[in-house]
Amino acid sequence: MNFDLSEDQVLLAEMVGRMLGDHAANDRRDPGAEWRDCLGQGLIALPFAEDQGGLGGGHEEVMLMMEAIGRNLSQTPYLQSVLLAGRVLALAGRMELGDLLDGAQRHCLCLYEPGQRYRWATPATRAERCAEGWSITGAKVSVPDLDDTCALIVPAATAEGLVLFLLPPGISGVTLDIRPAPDGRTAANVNFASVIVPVDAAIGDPAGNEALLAEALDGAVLASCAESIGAMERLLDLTVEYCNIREQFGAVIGSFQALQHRAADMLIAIERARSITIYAASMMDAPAARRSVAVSAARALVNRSSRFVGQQAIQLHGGIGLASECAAGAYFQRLTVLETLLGDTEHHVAAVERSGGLLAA
Amino acid sequence: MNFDLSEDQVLLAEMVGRMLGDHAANDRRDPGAEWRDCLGQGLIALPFAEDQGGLGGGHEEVMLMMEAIGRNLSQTPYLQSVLLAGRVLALAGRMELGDLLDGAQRHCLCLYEPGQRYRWATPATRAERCAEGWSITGAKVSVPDLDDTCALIVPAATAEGLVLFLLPPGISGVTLDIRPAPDGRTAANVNFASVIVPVDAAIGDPAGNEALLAEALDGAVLASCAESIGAMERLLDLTVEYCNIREQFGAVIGSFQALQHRAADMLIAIERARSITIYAASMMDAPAARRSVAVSAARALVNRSSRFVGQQAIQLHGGIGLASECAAGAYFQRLTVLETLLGDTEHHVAAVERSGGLLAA
Amino acid sequence: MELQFNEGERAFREEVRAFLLDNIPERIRQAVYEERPLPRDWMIEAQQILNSAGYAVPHWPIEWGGRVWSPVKRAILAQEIDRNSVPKPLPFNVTLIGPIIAAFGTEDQKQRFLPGIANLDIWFCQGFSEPNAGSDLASLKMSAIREGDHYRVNGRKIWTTYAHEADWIFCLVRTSREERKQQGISFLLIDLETPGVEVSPIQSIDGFHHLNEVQFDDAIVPAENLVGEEGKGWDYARYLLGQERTSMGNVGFSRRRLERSRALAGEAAGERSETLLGDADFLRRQTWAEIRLKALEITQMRVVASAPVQGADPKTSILKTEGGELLQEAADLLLDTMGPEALTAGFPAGIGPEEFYGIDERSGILSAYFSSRKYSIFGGSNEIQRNILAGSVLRLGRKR
Amino acid sequence: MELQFNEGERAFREEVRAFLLDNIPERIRQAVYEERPLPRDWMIEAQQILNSAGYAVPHWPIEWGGRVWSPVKRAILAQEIDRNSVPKPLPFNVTLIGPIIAAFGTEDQKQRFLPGIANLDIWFCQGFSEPNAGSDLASLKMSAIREGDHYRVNGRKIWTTYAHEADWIFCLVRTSREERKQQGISFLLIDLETPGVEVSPIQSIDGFHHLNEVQFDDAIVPAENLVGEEGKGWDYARYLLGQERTSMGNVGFSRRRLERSRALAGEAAGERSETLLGDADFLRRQTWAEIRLKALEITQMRVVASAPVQGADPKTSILKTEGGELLQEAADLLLDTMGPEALTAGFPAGIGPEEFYGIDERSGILSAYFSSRKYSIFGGSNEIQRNILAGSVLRLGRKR
Repeated sequence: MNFDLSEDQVLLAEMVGRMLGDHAANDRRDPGAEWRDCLGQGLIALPFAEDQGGLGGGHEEVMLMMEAIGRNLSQTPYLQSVLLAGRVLALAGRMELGDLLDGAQRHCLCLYEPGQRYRWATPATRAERCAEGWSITGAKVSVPDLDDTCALIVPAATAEGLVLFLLPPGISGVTLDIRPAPDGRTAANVNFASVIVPVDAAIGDPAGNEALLAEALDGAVLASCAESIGAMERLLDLTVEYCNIREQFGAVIGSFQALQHRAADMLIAIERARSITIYAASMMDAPAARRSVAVSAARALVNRSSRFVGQQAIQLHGGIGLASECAAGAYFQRLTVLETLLGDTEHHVAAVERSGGLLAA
Repeated sequence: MNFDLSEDQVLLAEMVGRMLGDHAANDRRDPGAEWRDCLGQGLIALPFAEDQGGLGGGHEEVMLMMEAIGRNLSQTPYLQSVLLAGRVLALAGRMELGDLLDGAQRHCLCLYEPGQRYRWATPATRAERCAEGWSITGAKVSVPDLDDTCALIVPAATAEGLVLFLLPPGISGVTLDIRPAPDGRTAANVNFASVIVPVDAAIGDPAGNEALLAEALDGAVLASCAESIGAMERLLDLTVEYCNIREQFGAVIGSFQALQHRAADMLIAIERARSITIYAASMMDAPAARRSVAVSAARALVNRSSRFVGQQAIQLHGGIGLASECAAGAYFQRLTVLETLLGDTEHHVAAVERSGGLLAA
Repeated sequence: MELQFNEGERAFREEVRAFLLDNIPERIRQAVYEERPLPRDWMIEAQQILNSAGYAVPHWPIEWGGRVWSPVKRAILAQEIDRNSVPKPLPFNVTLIGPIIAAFGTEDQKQRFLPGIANLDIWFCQGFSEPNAGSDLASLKMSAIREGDHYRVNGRKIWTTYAHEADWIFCLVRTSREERKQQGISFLLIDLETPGVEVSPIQSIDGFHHLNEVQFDDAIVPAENLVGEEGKGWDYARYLLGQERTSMGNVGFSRRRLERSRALAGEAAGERSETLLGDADFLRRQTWAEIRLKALEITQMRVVASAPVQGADPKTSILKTEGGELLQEAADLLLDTMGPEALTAGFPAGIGPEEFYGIDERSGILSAYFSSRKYSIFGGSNEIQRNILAGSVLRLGRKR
Repeated sequence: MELQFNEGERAFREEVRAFLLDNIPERIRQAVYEERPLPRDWMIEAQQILNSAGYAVPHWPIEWGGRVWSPVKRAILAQEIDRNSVPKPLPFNVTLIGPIIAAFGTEDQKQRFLPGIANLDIWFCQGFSEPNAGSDLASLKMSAIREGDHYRVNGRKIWTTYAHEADWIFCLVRTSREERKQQGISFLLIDLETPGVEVSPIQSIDGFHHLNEVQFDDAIVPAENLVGEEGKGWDYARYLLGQERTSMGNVGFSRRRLERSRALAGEAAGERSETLLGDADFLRRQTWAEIRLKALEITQMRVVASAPVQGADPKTSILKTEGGELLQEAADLLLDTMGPEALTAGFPAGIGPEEFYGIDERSGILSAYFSSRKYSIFGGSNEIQRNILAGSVLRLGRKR
């Protein structure tokens, strides 16, 4: 065992941190510019195999990237377009991955459906074969970072099983309802009314698509844990800084033991989150069932830590923590969104329970 | 609404507190002497109707009594013999209540069975009619405060339904396995091997016995809540006293804010317990189902408070809290026993859940 | 003891409930239920309906609209208002400035202000906190210098809820420097139209604008707007503490939220059962919250039914923290009913509230989750309340 | 990074596990599993078996029995010992006094003590805490006055685990009064047979006797029993902090308890399901504890695999508190499997342990529940650990 970063990993972390830090220092965030910088620095290509045009980075490198995104509250749609949609294209061996890597096209994965919580494997969205190829009808909800320039990947039930469809932007029959999300980003509900696509829009093999999606999703959940950890660490730093400046009753509030112990509990919560995430990372090459349980355990505990750290950061800030002008609130908001983005606490703990727990793991 | 004690109630509380306080001040506790004093002061007769030879006290008076028992860590078997066994005799209209009231006989109720947790209504202990009357075979566990001078009340399944049997002490076929309980009292497992009793040993009406037991049990659970509250209040007092004397790092430890806030949380937990117990008391005359839910809600929350208050009292005492010589430990032990005595937290919350919650209550 | 409502109390509850359901427009109750911010005129409309029935200021002196109702009845009224999704009478008006003016104001002030305060014809906001005086309120710096028949006022107030909707602000101001910082503080009423007074919005993390900063630059305030005596402002402010204890636990509000979380969880898909309410973990948390609510309702009534305590009543600190934590737990539960749809149920930041209404009845839930953090911060943070409990009640750290 | 055990580490784990299961008698492992106090000779027997395989003191210098194993391997060994219900090598011997003598003792002391300490031929107990020096250890008062070639020792030590079983005690004593109370403290080895030394039992709330008070009245201790230099005792004691970090999180022990609570809950009747493990609330708590255990196992390995930090390592404070809290949560879960039978499963108070063994395999659970409170008290209470985290790590309250 060895938990130290390699020299290359240190360099990567520094580079990403510097780049996203520069963007964060800007008063007006520009996610588009961040995305272009990521392209320019090869970060979009980072997680993909070299023979697919990627740089062959592994989960550890992705986690470094995501921690920096979390720490700098970057709004770049890396999780959505690289780690979810991009990973699906890569796992399915689709050429369209090239469009993502060279910046010609951004893709989004439409996973969840109205009223179905996190049940993505049995969509109500259906596709039927027709003369032109397929006709898709249904609805998806809460697709993060989706705008009308994006290509869509849409899982749908068919007579042959679960099929993933790749839809170009602007295709007829698709309507987007884009809404501001609580973290300053946007998310969209999407409706599909007899959307006609050609036969080759169907990605992968129906028999393997559920496993393919599960693998992409597990990788993305692991990455989201890293983002949460980066955000929590920075939020704790901000809180400590504030407590060491803010004076009440003639002393900095950081000198009050009750607040000190709260901050210590936040630190402990973050270390728990980091350790369980390392555990999940170590299980990414395990058989699918064990991999998924490990990832669920991680996201569950990261969620629990996130809620505690987010809420208590606001508490220690006091009134100013409730004002948007204070950075703490934006971290709290992003942490809250990350808690629900790819399975909430209830979802992931239930998954661990169904598997019989972690003692055998 | 009015939560003030009446003048009579104040007098009763003072009298009981003085009497049990005197016993508590004694180095060598003598539960027998406490029981005799309770008899002498009419406290055994307190909860029973006047036409049954009692003093007609209500649940409020019983709670005052039980709070004093908790506060003084009295080992008198009031809960067991008066509020459970005595109440069963009273509800069944049995003459034997007189023996209890005049001190001739102490009774105990055998409620639970091996491996069955708190399922008392469907006993595996069975009774069959025989020439002499009934023959009883089975086993009961964890009967508090039972010794070989006690008469037993034993619920058993029969072809006619749930029958309660009244067994005199020393009857053939009954074996007691008396063990020291963690609270300095004793409890017994009891075995019944073809115990022969006459027909008139059967108490009550099989069709009504479950309701009868439920009513007695609900009253006893409410009373046990009051005992826990008394014990918690005294334990908090002891803890505050200790924190105001014990010095470390040049100051009394009660001046450290982290410990102050812990003690505040203990106070809050006790107030919660008191309020939910008052709620249960207010529902004792409601229809049985609603009464039982209220009592379960009370015991669940009192349990939760007890665990927190007990554990944290030890924590604030530090090392000395782990030594038997320190009074805190004995309160912690009794509170722990009370948590499991008449249904543990899991049992009572599950009961509230099954009823559909408390919003309609 | 009498642990149940008596017949008169039960009848009163029915009467109140019937009045509220019959008279407060459904659109208003729906908005409150969904935790949408209400337009100013709806708030005024609701308070005027309540005031017409004597429900806005029953705790005031009778000559100014009060009623001879027991504290228990007043608590029943407060609970029914909350649990039936009726907007509370504006607390800054009816529980803060009204009683202060009634107790310490001049006859002129009473006649000039009290009827309007009760009827929300005059909207007051509260100017206590300052950027460097939050939990440590006595450190406030805003100054009011007497110059003949007026005060010259300079300084800054912060976290002033609804200052952008209000007509007047009541302020704690420093009229002289004294040894003890609690001294030299006075209580002043200031018309927000006064030149030199500027209100600027503070955007909240719930996506809305309720809070403000109010800046005073050489604002000239007539001396007749001073309440009571100079230098006694701290005492007047403390007088409010524990005055109106009938609704401190927010039990009606928590009940409304918990009823809603139970209802939404009964509709949402579950992880292990058909519905989320069937999922044991959600159900267990919901049940514990309901049990705690019941305890809190009784604690609230114990406070109400007991004689007011001189000085700080420990139970009010418990009511305050427990009430706030339960509102927060209920907000957590509401959030947890939403699953992935939390992302698109609606968040008003940068767009303005209007666009969100009608999209999804749950659009208020995320905002409510974020804004609920305030319950453990404002009005004496939970840390301050625990200091009070440990110090004044348990007397920890004080040798006896 | 290398987040999994490598092949050599996995092979080592199998080797250790096989040795333990083959060589430690079942009766001993059963007693440890059931959390019964072990007879003195069983403890010695177990440690001597471990020592024969080089498993008792692998972290010592090689010349005194240590091994050139990586910290990761040592952590694997510690975990396997715990999770397979093997008695830990006596910590007072192998992780406390042994390393101190090896680092600071004279050659004579090493030869005289170290082999016996490793093999538990000599049983040491720890004399640090005093009645008025608990968390504030530097306030200790026990005095040792140099008189020629010996010290005259007076004072009292408390909470000395196993003093009634031990042969020797190592003490922090005050050899001179200095300005700073951490100075003037020396480290002394005292034979418990010395006249003037009296051990008296402290009964614990778990019903057993492990703790003692040790009184010293003019006990005469040879000066050659001083370890290192006079006045440096505090430094030596601090040297221990963070030295043996391979088993600080008690992960093997918590795992054993959680395996048992899962097993017992699978046998116990449930409230809403057939078994308690099927009851959602119990299962949820069990699952969370398992998830936390997994995190703790990784934290333990992160501490082990990282280079030792000069001074206090923040992660050891986290390991200490998390490890202790998890043992406590596991004890809570074990208690909660018992239902009403908690009352008669067996409690040794007033009767002596022997009578309880064999009655019920669960007889150790209640005792374990009570005694587990110690994990957040002894060895630096959780409050002290959080002070360290807030102060030394987060640097709260310290202006930068």
